[in-house]
Amino acid sequence: MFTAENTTAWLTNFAGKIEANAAYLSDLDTPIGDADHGNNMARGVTAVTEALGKLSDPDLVTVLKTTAMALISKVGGASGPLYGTAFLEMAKAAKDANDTATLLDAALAGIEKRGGATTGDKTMVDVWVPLVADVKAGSLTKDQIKAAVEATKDIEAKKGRASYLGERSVGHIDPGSQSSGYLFEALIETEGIL
Amino acid sequence: MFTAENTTAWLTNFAGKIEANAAYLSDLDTPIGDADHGNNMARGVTAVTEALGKLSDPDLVTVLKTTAMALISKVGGASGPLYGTAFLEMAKAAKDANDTATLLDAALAGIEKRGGATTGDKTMVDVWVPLVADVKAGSLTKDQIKAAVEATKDIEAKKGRASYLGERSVGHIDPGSQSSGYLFEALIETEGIL
Amino acid sequence: MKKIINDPHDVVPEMVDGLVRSYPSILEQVPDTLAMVRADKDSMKGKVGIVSGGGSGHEPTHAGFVGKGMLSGAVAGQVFTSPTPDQIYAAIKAVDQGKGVFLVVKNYSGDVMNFDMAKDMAEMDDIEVRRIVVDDDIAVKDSLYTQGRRGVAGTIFMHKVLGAAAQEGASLDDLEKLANAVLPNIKTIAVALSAATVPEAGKPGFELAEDEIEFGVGIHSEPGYRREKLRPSKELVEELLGKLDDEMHLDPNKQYAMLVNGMGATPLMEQYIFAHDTLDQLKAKNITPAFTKVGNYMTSIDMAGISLTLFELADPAWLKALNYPVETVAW
Amino acid sequence: MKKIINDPHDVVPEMVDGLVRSYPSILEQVPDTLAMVRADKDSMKGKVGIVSGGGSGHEPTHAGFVGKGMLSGAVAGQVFTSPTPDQIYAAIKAVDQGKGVFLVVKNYSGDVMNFDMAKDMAEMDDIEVRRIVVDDDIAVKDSLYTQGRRGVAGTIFMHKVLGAAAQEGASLDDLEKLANAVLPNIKTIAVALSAATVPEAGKPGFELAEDEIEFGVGIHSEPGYRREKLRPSKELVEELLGKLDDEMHLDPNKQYAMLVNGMGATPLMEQYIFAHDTLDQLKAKNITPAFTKVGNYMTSIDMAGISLTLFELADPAWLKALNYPVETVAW
Ligand SMILES: Nc1ncnc2c1ncn2[C@@H]1O[C@H](COP(=O)(O)OP(=O)(O)O)[C@@H](O)[C@H]1O
Ligand SMILES: Nc1ncnc2c1ncn2[C@@H]1O[C@H](COP(=O)(O)OP(=O)(O)O)[C@@H](O)[C@H]1O
Ligand SMILES: [Mg+2]
Ligand SMILES: [Mg+2]
Ligand SMILES: [Mg+2]
Ligand SMILES: [Mg+2]
Repeated sequence: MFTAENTTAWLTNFAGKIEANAAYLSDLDTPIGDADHGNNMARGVTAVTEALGKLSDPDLVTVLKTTAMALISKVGGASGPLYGTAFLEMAKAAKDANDTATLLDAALAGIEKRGGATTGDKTMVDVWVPLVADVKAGSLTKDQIKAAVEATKDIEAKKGRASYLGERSVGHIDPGSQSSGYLFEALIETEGIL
Repeated sequence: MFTAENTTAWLTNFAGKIEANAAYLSDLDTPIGDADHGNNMARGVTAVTEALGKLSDPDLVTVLKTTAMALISKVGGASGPLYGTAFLEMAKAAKDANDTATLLDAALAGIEKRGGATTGDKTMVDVWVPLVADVKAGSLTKDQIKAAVEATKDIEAKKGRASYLGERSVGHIDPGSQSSGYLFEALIETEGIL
Repeated sequence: MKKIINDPHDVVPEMVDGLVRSYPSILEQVPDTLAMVRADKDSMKGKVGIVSGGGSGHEPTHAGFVGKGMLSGAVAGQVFTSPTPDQIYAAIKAVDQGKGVFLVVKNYSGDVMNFDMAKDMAEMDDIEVRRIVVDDDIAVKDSLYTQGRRGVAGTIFMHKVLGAAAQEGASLDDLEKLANAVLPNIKTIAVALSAATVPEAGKPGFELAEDEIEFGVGIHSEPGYRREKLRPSKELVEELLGKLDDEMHLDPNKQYAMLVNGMGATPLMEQYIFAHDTLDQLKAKNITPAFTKVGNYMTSIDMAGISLTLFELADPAWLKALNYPVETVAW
Repeated sequence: MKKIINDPHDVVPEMVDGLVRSYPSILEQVPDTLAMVRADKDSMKGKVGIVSGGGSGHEPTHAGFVGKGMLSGAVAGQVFTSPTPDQIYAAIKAVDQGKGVFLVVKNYSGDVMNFDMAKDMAEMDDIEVRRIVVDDDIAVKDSLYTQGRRGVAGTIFMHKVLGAAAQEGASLDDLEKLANAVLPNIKTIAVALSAATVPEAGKPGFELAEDEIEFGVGIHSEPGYRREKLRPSKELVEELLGKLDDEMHLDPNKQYAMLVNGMGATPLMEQYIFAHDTLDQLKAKNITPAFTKVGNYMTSIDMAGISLTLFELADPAWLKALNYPVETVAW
């Protein structure tokens, strides 16, 4: 179950992971992208923590919407609209619900709608789809996260910048999948959500 | 005494020295110039030998004028007008005379007029002035040539590109003085002129 | 990394400020954004606005093409990163004259998504918005099932043709039709001698040895289709023109515009030599371009390399549009 | 050396050919020479001709400024080598309309001598010729007893002011007076991050370490006045603007034009940031330039670096001249 408090804690944890791994994310984005995913996400999570810090006693919808707006207006690139839309859809869904499954389903649907990618395109969708299923099955573990992220290595990209490489995109982890992996790790580490 | 034949031989010998030392001349032009003196002179002497090769049984004036025109229209930079003017003035003087002293005096006067440099400015004038005097005294030797060229090392440049460096031009041989040195060496090596 | 910059984080705002203040009679910055619009507001009255944009690092693209007769506005993202929807929306709002706004987007998932979100925002404000997604780079395979091809230097020609039409009073419908007609006629392909260094990254996107080149690179240090030893300009032209010919089936009975585009660190000396070789090889096919441009138009920061664009002028009006007078920083 | 060229010996003729054929409506090559003249002959009728030139490697200078309202002709020497008198003379003859020809020469002994010989040749043919020798580079000390200062990027402003006057019908006398009046008001100073590589030489004119810069370089890899560690753009501007201020005594009650000039391999991104810092620091002195240009105008092949030119607009007509419309490849 998502609450304003645990969602803020989740996002703060996520922000820490992104900041700690920004260089690694940009490195992943180098062979099959444009080397900016770490910078993009770091810019985004800094804006998120700053914006959340300014809220006093917000409700869940406000936390999610604030996060979405910060990401949309600070990240840019492909990941900005995708993460932004994910949180915007979560915010919309949170008007009527707060259970983890409903909200994560809404987030994933947002990503799929915004980016038009499906499983097997070597995008963050390849991490979100199995991991949201794991969350709903009550079985999400760090090993599964790691496996989902690693699995993107073997895929030939069909969407995003990596798709320009065709076959040569194989053998590299998708950077957006790795940053999404951190989001799910933070979900496990935040008490009271799963 | 200059004749059409020995002048052609002299210039052919000079051309060979320039071609063999083009890289060295450009190297000399690197710390205190723009690294092109060897290329400039090589372009010039190639044009000279080509033009002279096309003449059949020319007189001395024609040999000198042809050389001047080839240098003027092929070398460019500072050395083109200077060497070109030197041979043009020799050609003019050769209408009435053919003795070594008169013709070399005319060449030197041409260089001085064209470039406005005098002894001590760290230009080819610093080689021409003492060596023409040596020729007239009947005492030109390769050691004197070498000494005159080497002596340009200690001078601070007042004319030409090296002058932009001020004091820092000291310690380097002037490239145009070195190419002029080759011209005088060729003079010694060509029978019948001195 | 050896660059004339201050803090790498400030590159984009400082650059935008420097550009706008250097050309105050042409450009204006929308306050609190990295969006720039035409200073000559009169020239936009009653016309459809044209807004382009994308990541920074392609200077003089995009803002260099803002001005009477060409773009109405341009939006600068972070280096090699699509601008965000709020910034794009600010540009749309600033140029709209009630006739709608046309967006020129290059085909990168980030650009497409951010411009689409901006379009949604504008439409909520009753500003009608249409768009074209430029995908002129033939280095990558095209497929309905993938992202498709990248938008690169040929985008400049799209800006120019649409800009002339808008200035002459074309409607949003007209512009959309025109853009769709022009699109398949513009094709580009590039070769790199070195990759770009994003200031925040501090090192080049890829490494090439002192004697290596890479064919088919994009404008963000995306790797290309083949790496090999450096060859003379003539042979580079053979490779690139060959690829364009395969794609476009060059025909002496047709008219073409040509763009030789420097990637940032390649001097005009090399670009003019490359143009010489291209014109020679086109001539051997009995083609003399009706319009040619050579210079740094769509750069990739400090990448060394050149792209070659050909634009089949299927409609004679397009040639007129290329020659249409403009008042921009960079055309 | 990694360059898009063919045989290093063919660089200049291939480059000239590529440029002229890319812009046939603006430029024409004088047959069998490396001289280029305006294609728009009508625009020269009854006017004094203006011819500039010098070594190649400074593209788009000089031919990029040939066209209606600016130069009548330009002569390209070998790379970094003054053109020969016969070539300069060919340009003079091609542009003369019976009103005389004005030469813009940069202060290098080679240029001065070759242009002077060309002047002699033209005068033998009864073409009246005058000249100005531009020496705007303040990096080197000036002295009556030396060669004096070098001519660098500020030459572009000289071209522009004279070009506008000639187009408006100024006589040879007028142009000579104008050039002499303008000359002391143009000052330039540069900083390099790397040296140029002349194709025939195959290696850079000097070597700078990965973290070193050199202040006061010329446009032919001539060494400058100080070598030190790379510093932020702001501090480079402080150094260069300080030198200009010492020389020009910048005054908020006077008007200035400013040129930020890229040396060939420095991307516009860095130039715009440098312009931002320059405009800031001028503003702190209560100066806002009345005219600004930023870009690659007087390059040094593939040198990385920037030069900063200030031009004191002592006569308001000079500002008008800078804004005067031209039809050139590069202004
Ligand atoms: N169409 C898409 N749908 C879903 N995810 C996408 C799509 N396009 C790109 N991505 C994700 O975005 C990531 C890249 O983000 P980022 O590097 O920040 O943006 P950009 O590619 O614009 O530089 C990819 O690794 C991928 O996971
Ligand atoms: N004013 C001058 N008078 C005499 N000799 C000069 C003068 N200026 C330059 N030189 C000579 O020319 C040489 C340089 O020639 P070169 O490198 O071919 O031309 P540039 O300096 O134009 O590149 C110098 O080494 C010097 O000897
Ligand atoms: Mg990326
Ligand atoms: Mg030299
Ligand atoms: Mg990006
Ligand atoms: Mg030279």
